[in-house]
Amino acid sequence: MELLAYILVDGLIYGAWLFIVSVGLTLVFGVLNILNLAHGSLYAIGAYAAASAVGAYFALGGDAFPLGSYVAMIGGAAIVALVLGPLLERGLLRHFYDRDHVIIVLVTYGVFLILEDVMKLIWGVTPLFVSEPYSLLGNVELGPLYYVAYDFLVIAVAILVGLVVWFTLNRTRRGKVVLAVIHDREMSQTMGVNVDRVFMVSFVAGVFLAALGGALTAPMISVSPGIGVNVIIIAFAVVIIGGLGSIEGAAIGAVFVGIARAASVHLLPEAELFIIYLVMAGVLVFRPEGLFQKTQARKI
Amino acid sequence: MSADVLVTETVNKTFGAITAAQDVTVAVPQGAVWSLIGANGAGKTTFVNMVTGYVKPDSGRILFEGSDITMLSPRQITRLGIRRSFQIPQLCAELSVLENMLVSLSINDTEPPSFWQKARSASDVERAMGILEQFKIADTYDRLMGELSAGVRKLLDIAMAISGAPRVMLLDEPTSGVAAEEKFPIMDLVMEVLSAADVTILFVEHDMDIVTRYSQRVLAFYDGQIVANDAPDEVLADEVVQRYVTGTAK
Amino acid sequence: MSKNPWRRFAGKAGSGLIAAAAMLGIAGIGASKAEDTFKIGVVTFLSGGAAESFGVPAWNGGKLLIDMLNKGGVLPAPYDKKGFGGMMIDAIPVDEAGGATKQVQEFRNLVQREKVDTVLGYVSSGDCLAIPPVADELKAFTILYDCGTPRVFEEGSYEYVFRTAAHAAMDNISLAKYMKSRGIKVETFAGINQDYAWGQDSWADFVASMSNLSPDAKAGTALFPKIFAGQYGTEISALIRERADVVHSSLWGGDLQAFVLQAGPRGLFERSQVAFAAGDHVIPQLGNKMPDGTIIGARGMNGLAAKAHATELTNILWEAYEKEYGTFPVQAPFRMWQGILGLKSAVEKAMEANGGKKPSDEELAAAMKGLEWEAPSGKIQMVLGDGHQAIQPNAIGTTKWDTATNKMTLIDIEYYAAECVNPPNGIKAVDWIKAGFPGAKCD
Amino acid sequence: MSFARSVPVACVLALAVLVAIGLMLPEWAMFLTTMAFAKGMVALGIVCLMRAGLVSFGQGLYFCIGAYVSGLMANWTGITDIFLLSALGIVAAAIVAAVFGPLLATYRGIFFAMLTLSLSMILYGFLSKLSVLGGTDGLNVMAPTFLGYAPEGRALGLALYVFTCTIVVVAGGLIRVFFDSEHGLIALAIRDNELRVEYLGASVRNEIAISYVMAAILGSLGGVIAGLAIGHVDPEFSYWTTSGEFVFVAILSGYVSIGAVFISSVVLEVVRSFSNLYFPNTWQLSLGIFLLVVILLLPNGLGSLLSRLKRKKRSS
Repeated sequence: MELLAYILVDGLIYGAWLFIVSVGLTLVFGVLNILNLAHGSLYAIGAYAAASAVGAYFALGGDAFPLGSYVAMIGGAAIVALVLGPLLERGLLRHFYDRDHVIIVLVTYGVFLILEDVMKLIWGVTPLFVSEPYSLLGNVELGPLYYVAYDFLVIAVAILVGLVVWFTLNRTRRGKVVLAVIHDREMSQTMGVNVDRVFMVSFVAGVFLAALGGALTAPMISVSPGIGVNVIIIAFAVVIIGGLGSIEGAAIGAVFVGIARAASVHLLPEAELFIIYLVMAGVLVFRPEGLFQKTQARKI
Repeated sequence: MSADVLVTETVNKTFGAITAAQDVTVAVPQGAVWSLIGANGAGKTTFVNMVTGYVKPDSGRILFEGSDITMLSPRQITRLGIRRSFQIPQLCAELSVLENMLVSLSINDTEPPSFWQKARSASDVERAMGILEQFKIADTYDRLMGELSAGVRKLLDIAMAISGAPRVMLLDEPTSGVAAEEKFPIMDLVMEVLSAADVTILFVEHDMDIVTRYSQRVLAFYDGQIVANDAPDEVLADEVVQRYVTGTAK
Repeated sequence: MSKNPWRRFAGKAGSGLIAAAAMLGIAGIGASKAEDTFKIGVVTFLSGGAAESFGVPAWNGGKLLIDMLNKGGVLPAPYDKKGFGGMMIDAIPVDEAGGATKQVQEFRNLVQREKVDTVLGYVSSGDCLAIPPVADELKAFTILYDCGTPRVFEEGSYEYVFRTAAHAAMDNISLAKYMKSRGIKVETFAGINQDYAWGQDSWADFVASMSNLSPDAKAGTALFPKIFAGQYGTEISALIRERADVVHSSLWGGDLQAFVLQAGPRGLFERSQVAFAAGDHVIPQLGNKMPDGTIIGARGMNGLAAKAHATELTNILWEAYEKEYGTFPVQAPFRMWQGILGLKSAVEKAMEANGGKKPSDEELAAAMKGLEWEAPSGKIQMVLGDGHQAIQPNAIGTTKWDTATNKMTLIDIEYYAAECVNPPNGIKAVDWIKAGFPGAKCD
Repeated sequence: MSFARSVPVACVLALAVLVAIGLMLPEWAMFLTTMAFAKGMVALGIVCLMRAGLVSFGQGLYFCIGAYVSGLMANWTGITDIFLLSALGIVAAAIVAAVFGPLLATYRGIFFAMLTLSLSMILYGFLSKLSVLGGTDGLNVMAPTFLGYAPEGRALGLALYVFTCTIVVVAGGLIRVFFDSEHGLIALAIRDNELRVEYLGASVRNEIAISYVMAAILGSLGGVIAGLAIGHVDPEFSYWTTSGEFVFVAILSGYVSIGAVFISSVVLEVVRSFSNLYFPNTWQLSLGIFLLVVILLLPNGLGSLLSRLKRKKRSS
């Protein structure tokens, strides 16, 4: 029984992390139809920014009110989104919207190459680590299970992010506008929707979610060059399983992969890495559009 | 009946609430030249799409020279000999007029397309230019799609469809979007080339002058049904057609 | 009508010629071999997960030592002579990131284009398995200064390749000996090691050593996360659930830091005795976040363990490193120092034999074979692999945070002679362990 | 001079020119060019697919298959003859492509790019886990022999260089013929309007599958040569960043001229080779900026530059 509990809790914790990391990718694809290969770099920059922000916070006498470090973390991610979001979208991606979508994928590959080195130029290669926020909230004991409260904070944030994104998209006027743009950009434009603003806001939101993923991970790891390269593939797997562009799909996909991975670590450690790719391959072969993606009819 | 080249037996099709085809039964004799008229959404295009395999009917059968082609794919139906042109000409934008023609010839050669046989070989180019001359658009051979007039694009679209020696030719509004004075010359040209090859023709048309001038019989569509199937004069005089189709009732 | 074939042929030949011109242009850039300087290509991680704990400290230590050698007279005999036998040392750093295939290409560039006299490098075991065959193919004298997998000289033999650091077997043997001598309860032990040559060999050696030294100890879960995974939440849960007496790990670099940061708050260190085969290099960064009572190996008498037994050479380099970089040197700079000092000894030995000329690759190989020299981490002897693989003394200690000086210290340090924890020449480490360490000379 | 003779003549002359240059090149430049041409083959495969309107972000899959299949064959059976190994690489790639081709041929645009990328990452995950194949460290590959002739040192480098030039010229010639053939023209038509091609009676799915298999074979040949030239293979061959660089070369060269593909590949290889030493922390930055500039200024890549020059000549 304890084993099952461990698998479930570990699965949810890893699933929550997976969801936050991948929801931004699927949002940007859903609205702007852009597959952002630089998503991993935005995650890494978010981690770096959060690490610097928390470091600065404690340097400026944050010890008096340590919980403030969480605000600094989120603030770091927000700064990244507000700076990089418009810069990338308005400055660069906008020029390619009329081009073939695959060209935009290659543009984001170029952005990935650039951001990887920009991080090294700004933060150097020595890693930053700010583990105070991780151990700040103390421990949680669920019977024999022993966890850090921070992990459950990550679950809470994941649920919050999921609800906020879902609610904004489906239950607010602005959300309806974004959904209209998703389904038919030309039609929305003719009906007076400022598509450029919708694109920019959605892209900035996507960057913020990626950076938030990095910020929440920063206290757990030593933030060093190269942490972004692998994340894009994991986010990819989750988004493919859930169906590109579907928020609910990303949530279910994240929990699915999280529990699959937890089960494999506890039961069959050798297969650990391979599980994610196996699940992705399975979905691709049987349900290529992902578990939740509706197949679009073609207009002739 | 055996002389009929194309037969549809009680074909039905609905898209959600819209009935696009209701018990459509038609028998088209070999060599006939019929036209299809009806308001937008009356079921003309759905009929063409079903015959060419792009849309599968809910029930009923479509026979070509006696064999059932209802569930075949557009490609299989095309290879059997039923070809179509498009209301909006479907051409290859980045290729020249000649290259578009060569694509059609490469696919419809007697033997399948080859890996080494040069697509732009002298013999192929000669045949392609021949067809373009037949349609009097040979002078535009090296121009891209963007540089062509609507009429030339229409003629190229039809020329590509014809190059495979079709048995049945479906023309989807061959003269729509073309200047009024060019309509008759285009139709004369198309009919002349097709009749030379003894091809059965079904063409969708809104312009009644063209309907009366070129078609032997007219199928009038309304709400997915064929409300009239007769010579042009009788159909146009038909009171039901006037009220629902041509809107010319007093 | 078709394009005139001659014109198309011109186009094809034209593009061929442009490609040719580009290649010829590149050819001119290569460097020439100067007589009065000794050029070393130093290959270590300058970016990626391993940069800050291994690559950069090693390069910093290397730079420092080379500057001191080029000044001359700074270090005690036998290293007081300027540079290498009077020749100025010119070191080119190359980033080891990018995987074994990329490193083989960089190796060829260093040897064939930059015409370096020696390539000294390689932290990752993957690179240490890929480079040697190419070094022999190009007949280029090469020193592996850091990587730990025993497979290099146990599964292959190379004429031009030498490793100046002992391999990983000794660390896991020493860990097992340390636990036995300190009487630590080990009924069950689990492991978490990175899934590549280094991690797999370390775990195999440790299990073999334990089954020999503490036969009743039972090996439990063995986790092999991917290298540079960074996220260990699930693995830590598995280890906590296992409740093993001892948790062994050969994690290093960013991965080790992440593991300690994530496992510490979850109380893994309180529930199990954790032992890191190569853990000393994260002590400066983690500071008090490294829990007390953790058994630490340093892949040799390096870092704090060496300071406790410091010779004059060790102190000079230690102070110079602390002054220059504001933190004390750990195992990576120590192994770089023993590699460079070994190279200096070999060069000067070869120059004595050939009358003071810059030695060729073959002369350097001959001089290096079976060489012995003093280094800050003790006496280095090229004994294994017919004189190509070094053995060195080892030390294991336990962490203790010294609240007074606000520094992490090592207590209960036990030292092991080189011959005690390294197999004699000609026998594989795993076989030597299984046979019960025959011929081990422990004082 | 009829068409049939002009391409082979051009190939023989191009080969002679390349080999002559090879003799003059220092060893490291010869190795660099061999690698550049091997990777150029993979990029040429992507160009084949680009002509049908698809961009594969996972050609690393076949680059890796070619390298591992030939490497394992050499290590396990001792057969090191490069012609046999190349043939084996072709067969292996053709089989895998024949399986995945038809499935992938029904996808377009981003979905095609994503599925091909996922496939290559699945191979990467699989190989990283298989310690019998060396896991993430990969494995060493024995030096190749040439119909019994087993050169060493510079002779080995030269033999491999000449072999690569031959493969490149032969493949380039064949691909040029394919581009100009009827299937080649149909591929271009599919890129513009696949619906019409289907209505003209050709199976779009088969045509794309043909281009996909051809791209796989080219990619595998590139992998065989690269694996043997380097002497080591590892799962990174199939990592997504490796595939990204192949696409970079294909986009850089455009889909018009074959020569441009190999020139772009040499350019990239030179930038990479000198970058790691002289600007280690900014070489990826320079590659990224170079890529964006090319996409912005040269929509159809270098190849279009060449053809634009030709078109100017023809119309002036």
